[in-house]
Amino acid sequence: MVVSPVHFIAVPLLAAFLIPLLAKVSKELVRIVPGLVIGYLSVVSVILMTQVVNTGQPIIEVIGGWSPPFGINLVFSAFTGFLVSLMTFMAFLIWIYSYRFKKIDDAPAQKYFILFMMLVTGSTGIVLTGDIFNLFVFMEITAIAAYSLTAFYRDRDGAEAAFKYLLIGSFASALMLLAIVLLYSQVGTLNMAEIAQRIHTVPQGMKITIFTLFVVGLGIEAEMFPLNGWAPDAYSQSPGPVGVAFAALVVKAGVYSLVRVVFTMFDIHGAYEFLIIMGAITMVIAEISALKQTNLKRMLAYSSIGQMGFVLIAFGIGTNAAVFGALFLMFNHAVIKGLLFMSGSYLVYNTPSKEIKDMAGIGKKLPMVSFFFALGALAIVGLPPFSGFWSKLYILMAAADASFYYLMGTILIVSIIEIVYYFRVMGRLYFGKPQNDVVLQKPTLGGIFAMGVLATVIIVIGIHPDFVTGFIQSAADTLLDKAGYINNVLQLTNL
Amino acid sequence: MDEFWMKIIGFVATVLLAFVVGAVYGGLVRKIIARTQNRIGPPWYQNFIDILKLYSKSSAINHGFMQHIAPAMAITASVTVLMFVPVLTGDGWFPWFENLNFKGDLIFLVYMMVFGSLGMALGIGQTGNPNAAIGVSRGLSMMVGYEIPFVMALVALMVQTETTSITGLMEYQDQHGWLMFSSPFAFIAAVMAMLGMFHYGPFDVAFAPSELASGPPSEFGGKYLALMMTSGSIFAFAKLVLFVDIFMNGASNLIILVIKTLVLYMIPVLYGAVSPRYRTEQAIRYFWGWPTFFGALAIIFAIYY
Amino acid sequence: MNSLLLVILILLAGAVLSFLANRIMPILSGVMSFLSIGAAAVIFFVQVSAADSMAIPISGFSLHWGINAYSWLFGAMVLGLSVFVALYAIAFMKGKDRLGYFFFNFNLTIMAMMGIVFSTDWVSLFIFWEIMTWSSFLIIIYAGISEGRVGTKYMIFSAIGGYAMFMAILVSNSLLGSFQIADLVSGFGTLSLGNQALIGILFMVAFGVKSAVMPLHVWAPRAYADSPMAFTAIFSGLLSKMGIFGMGILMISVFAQGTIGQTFIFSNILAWLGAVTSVIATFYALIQKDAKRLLAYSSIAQLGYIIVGLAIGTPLSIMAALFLAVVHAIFKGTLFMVVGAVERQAGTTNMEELGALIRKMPWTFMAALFSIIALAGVPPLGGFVGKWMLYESLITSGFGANYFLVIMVFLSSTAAFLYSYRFLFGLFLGQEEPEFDHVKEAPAIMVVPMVVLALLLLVIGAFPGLLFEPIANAMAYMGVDVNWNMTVLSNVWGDEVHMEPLWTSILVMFVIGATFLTFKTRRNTRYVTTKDIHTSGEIPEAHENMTFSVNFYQPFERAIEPVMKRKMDTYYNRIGEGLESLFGFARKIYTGNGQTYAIYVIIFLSILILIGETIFNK
Amino acid sequence: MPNDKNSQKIVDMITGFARSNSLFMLAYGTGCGDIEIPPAMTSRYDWERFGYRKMATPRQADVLLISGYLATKTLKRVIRSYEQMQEPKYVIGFGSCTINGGMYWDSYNTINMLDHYIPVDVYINGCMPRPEAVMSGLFELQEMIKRGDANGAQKYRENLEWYRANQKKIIKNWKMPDYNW
Repeated sequence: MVVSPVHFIAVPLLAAFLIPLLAKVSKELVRIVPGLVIGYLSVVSVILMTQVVNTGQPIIEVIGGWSPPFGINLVFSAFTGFLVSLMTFMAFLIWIYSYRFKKIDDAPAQKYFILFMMLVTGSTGIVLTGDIFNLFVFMEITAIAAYSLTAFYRDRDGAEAAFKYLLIGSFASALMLLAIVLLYSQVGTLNMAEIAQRIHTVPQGMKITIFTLFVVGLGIEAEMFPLNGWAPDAYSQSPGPVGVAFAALVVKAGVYSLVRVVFTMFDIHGAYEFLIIMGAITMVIAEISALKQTNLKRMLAYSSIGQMGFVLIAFGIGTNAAVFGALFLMFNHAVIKGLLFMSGSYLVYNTPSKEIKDMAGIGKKLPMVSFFFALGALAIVGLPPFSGFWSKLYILMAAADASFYYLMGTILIVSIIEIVYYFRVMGRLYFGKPQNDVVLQKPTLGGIFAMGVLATVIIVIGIHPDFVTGFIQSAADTLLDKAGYINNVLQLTNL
Repeated sequence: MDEFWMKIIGFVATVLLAFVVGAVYGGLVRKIIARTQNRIGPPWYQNFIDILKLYSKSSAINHGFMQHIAPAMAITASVTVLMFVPVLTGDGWFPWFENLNFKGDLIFLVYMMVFGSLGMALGIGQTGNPNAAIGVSRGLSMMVGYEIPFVMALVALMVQTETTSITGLMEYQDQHGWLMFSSPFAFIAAVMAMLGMFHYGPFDVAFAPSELASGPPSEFGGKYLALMMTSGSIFAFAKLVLFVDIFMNGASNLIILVIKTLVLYMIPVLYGAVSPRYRTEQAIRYFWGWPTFFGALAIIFAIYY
Repeated sequence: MNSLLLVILILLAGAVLSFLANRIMPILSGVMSFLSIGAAAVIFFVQVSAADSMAIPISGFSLHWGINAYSWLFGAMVLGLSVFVALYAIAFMKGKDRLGYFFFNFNLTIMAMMGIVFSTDWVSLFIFWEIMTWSSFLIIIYAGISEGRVGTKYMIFSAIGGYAMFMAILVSNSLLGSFQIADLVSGFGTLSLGNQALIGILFMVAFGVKSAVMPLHVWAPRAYADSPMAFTAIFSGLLSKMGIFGMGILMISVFAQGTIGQTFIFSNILAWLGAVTSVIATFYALIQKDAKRLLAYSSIAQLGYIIVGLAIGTPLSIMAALFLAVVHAIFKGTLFMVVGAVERQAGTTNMEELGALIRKMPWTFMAALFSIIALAGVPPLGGFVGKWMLYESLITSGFGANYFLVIMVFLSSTAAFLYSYRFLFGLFLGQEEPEFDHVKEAPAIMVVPMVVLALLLLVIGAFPGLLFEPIANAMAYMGVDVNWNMTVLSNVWGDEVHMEPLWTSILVMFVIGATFLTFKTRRNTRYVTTKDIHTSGEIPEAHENMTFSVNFYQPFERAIEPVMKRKMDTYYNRIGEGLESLFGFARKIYTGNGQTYAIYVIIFLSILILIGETIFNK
Repeated sequence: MPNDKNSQKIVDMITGFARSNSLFMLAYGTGCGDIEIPPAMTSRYDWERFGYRKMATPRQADVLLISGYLATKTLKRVIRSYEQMQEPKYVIGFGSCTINGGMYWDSYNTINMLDHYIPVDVYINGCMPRPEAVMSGLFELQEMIKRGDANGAQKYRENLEWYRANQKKIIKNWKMPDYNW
């Protein structure tokens, strides 16, 4: 086997360690190598994904020759593969976007790319790993990278945001660790497949306690209300590309782990309703808060939280169609919110106050960026013919089939709030009167390219969603096929 | 072909009749108002003299095309309304007065009655005279007032008789007697609306002489005014005949027609002769008060009839 | 290639091309748009037949397109009017900036409307519905007035409508297992009463927003008035008709299947809403001083009639509604074009400032006059035919409440004379002002569409059968059979209005009267300026303007004061304020304080551990 | 036969009858004489018996009733009103003021002889003329119309320059549309 899932973890980690060395050779290498690495990973993910879809079997890689349940294994199934492909794709675009994001000197670039490589490692690791403790480890890697990136600008606000993130994040770590310890004490294994197999032996009370700890711990990463206090600050104070990375990688990994815990590891039925309720509350509160924001990036951050709530709702409905919709929404959210953060960052750079009201009339000065932002806004609220529409359609269809009429109503009312604040910004961008003459920070070529790719994806998927629905469908099938997952992983034992 | 010419003759005869009767009524009204004021008043043919004199005025000016054709629109409306109202029924003494009588439909008539006013209003608007425009504003506002009870009465009649045409109403009356008695509330509402329709006091605020300098027609002189007066005479007659037709089963000969229309006409005239003037909003509120109440009563009455 | 797809693709290509053409030469943008719409119209009228249908499979759904007599009627309306408006828009938009943006969205809106018309399943309809919404939103904010507040209001209400439809579609799909419109029609009767009501109300909200029914109308006046007039002609004339299109499907065919259609309550509520809408909107129209606003309110009022007609649901009333829909598209399109022409030539549409444009813009005035006569419903133009049928259908419906409904409608349409006159008077009549001496007639490319449409109204008035035929076909498709005649209107009681003698009479008398006026002492009749009026001997200076145009209907306003005190807008604003403060409260959850967030985590954890058993143990 | 004298006569007779029996009057009531008009209109004398009628606008009026003295300031308005009237039109000078200035004969701002400024068809003498006198003046006008003598308007048109010169002497800020019919 030429390529293997291990590359997703090994290569970027290696690159992260090599970057300081490479910096000695050439300053430019610091920027180029991460691109090469992520590009390589994208290619790998595409190759593996085709393989998985063609054979219908997941690729399971055992690290260090220890077979599960004793060793650590990586599972590249249609589900995880889909997420990993999405993440590497987004990471590649983030690299292009941040190649020369701002004219920063090299030392920060070095740090930035090291941390970014770690972020990629951690996020893909979370998704790929089949071992609960390993998941915890990758989550820590991700988290540490994320804390550092939040404080990247080394200013007061950034530090404060990073501290909040750290504070809440340490709760997440502690709770998860506790949960893992308790779980291990009960089932005697850390392999997720085996845990899933043995979970019914755990006493109900214990099971629920462990589950609760997991939910709270992972809920922090998945931006579940009320555990998401870190998110708005982290999103708004970190550099533009990092916001994209949060939306596309970190949060996705968090949601993934939560879903893995709920769908695969535990067999608690009440969890689904819990997800729906928490998702709905998250969504409502977040969108309402977004409505009241005057700062563009905070607005985007709250919107991001709201979308995650929507994803949780969709997972909570739990039918195949709903999970399909949820995965589609995760895809869309990564792409669209990526576009919004990328274009929004340039809007913010050109308005020192970062306030929406000061962005009036910027559409004339930065036509491309504003166009991308407008496109993203149209797409994220789910207007056809953009990609956001289809995921909303599928999720709501699933909700309707499950007779969750009130839920549908809530979702749609919240969507109206979403429309209000996005369109307010749009109107302001294009038709406000320009207020002051600031020195324009034109987007770099790479930035335009990255945004252009995302915009193309949004439109193309919007007009022809069949490009991705096949992958998403098999991903959804895989996720719901709990027995299949256990079998596939544990088959290696029997070999 | 013969029939066609007969119809044309009938048409001309009807218009002439309407004009003559209308103008005589106009003179009579002036006479009556004079008598109520303890004056002698002009002779009954005074309106003819006035119209003749106005036609003979040598010069006329206009403020533009709309003003020029406005009286034509007014007379178009008057004559067309007249054409759709059966003047005489049956083989009376003067069969040629049975006009063309295209099947007259009440809703259509209500709208056709507005045609002339609207045309006039446009012509008046073009003169640029502020008094005239104020008059139009008042007149149109008041029209909204009195049309409501009027239409309520009409709807009540239509519902009760299950027909919307005047001939239908008259056939119904042939069998069931006058609608004036079988649908009294509608009659009351319609008569109260009629007060406004003829623009006599207290509802003469639109044309208020000495307040608005005769109001809407203040820039119209000579042939324009003459044509307007002609049209007004025909229109007044047509309206009266309409009322007679729908409430009193029309008339089979001229004398009965004259009696019935005159009696009906006396209501607004006498009421007007002794009434001071309402302001526009007072007039509108008046029409939307008791007359509308009676109209509503009429409709309810008609539903359960 | 399927001709339906061709129409859509041509319009889409037109949108893209006109966007690109702006880079080459701004005027090309409008020309491209016009050409594409014209080509689409040609294909539509020549090629499209009932046999055309297609299905586009797309990610598990298939979007079904087809055409039937009912949708043909609306399609013909959309493309027929759009061609004229597009031609007009070339000249109207000349010299404005961002033409590419405008015409892109302009074409896209028309494409979306055609898509709605072609759709035979709800998903496809919804997709195009939303495209229509956002593309029209983008045009509304084009003018940039009040920084998109108007647009935001429009978008909020459209979103409410759109999502209501979305939900209705999904619910009906989950209950019936099909997105097909035809399946909803056939399956509606099998649903439970609650579900029928749910779907019905949601759809009604959806279509009610676009057709500006009473509680959902507040977006309309500003949105109509503030977008460029070339678009408002489409917006008010056609886009609102999409609401009517959907309502027609529901009222005529869907509800007729369900038990809800037989209970009367639903359609009666709607009819009364329509009537109240039309009355209130008319009252608001006549106190406006801006011609655009006046027409905007008038549009709402006119849509009210159409809704009344649809809701009553007798064959005649449906016919009246559809007839009025078509006629309203024509005359309101023309009127907005007229206002656009005035705005472009004179620079304002304030009726208190303007006046006496009749001699400067005679053709525009002619178009305005005919349209206004049609709007007011005065015979013999097309508007009268629709109004007559509406009244007669109400009167002959044999249902008590409808007799009062007819009074409401009548009140509204009588009061419509007031604003009709105000419109003509304010713009075209009154005294000439030196300020507007420079005004010239609009360019021919703007005048021709207006005049042609105005003449069309004349033709429709004379031969209403020209319109009855497609309408009757459409209704036959929907399962309602009506009789029609080329020039005779008739109701179920057998009463008739013959348009021919009416026309003859009016024409003959008018010609006689006009001839008489013109030839009698013709040499002595001469034109004097509007300054030469009776002013008690005072000679007004050139700059003195004595036109009575401020507070034109003040007495009437006083009379209707009690009604006008209550504004829907204020209620919405209050709701909005209430929500704002509520949201403000919710927003305070995010204090920005790390400790608070930590406490949240702990509290959440403790709560979950405490009540986890009950939540999860199911 | 338009040129047939007899037919012309008959037409003249009819029009003369119509014109003389339907006098629409525009009363220019600035002077004290206007107080005598209401008695003439109301039940005591009731001039409507003879087809006289007050009109509010010059467009519709046949007779301009100058009821009393004319200040220089009001003269302009009177001339304007007169010129706005449509032919045939007549002027009645009412009271001595219009004849020779009356008690204002030496006033600095009152015109003395109305006839210099607009053509007067009938003067009614008196200060003030009683309603009987007013009526008799109107009768006189009626007779003149019937005879075809009341041709002040024609006189005005023919001698326009002379009238204009007189008018301009009094009215300093002359700003008046042309009189061209």
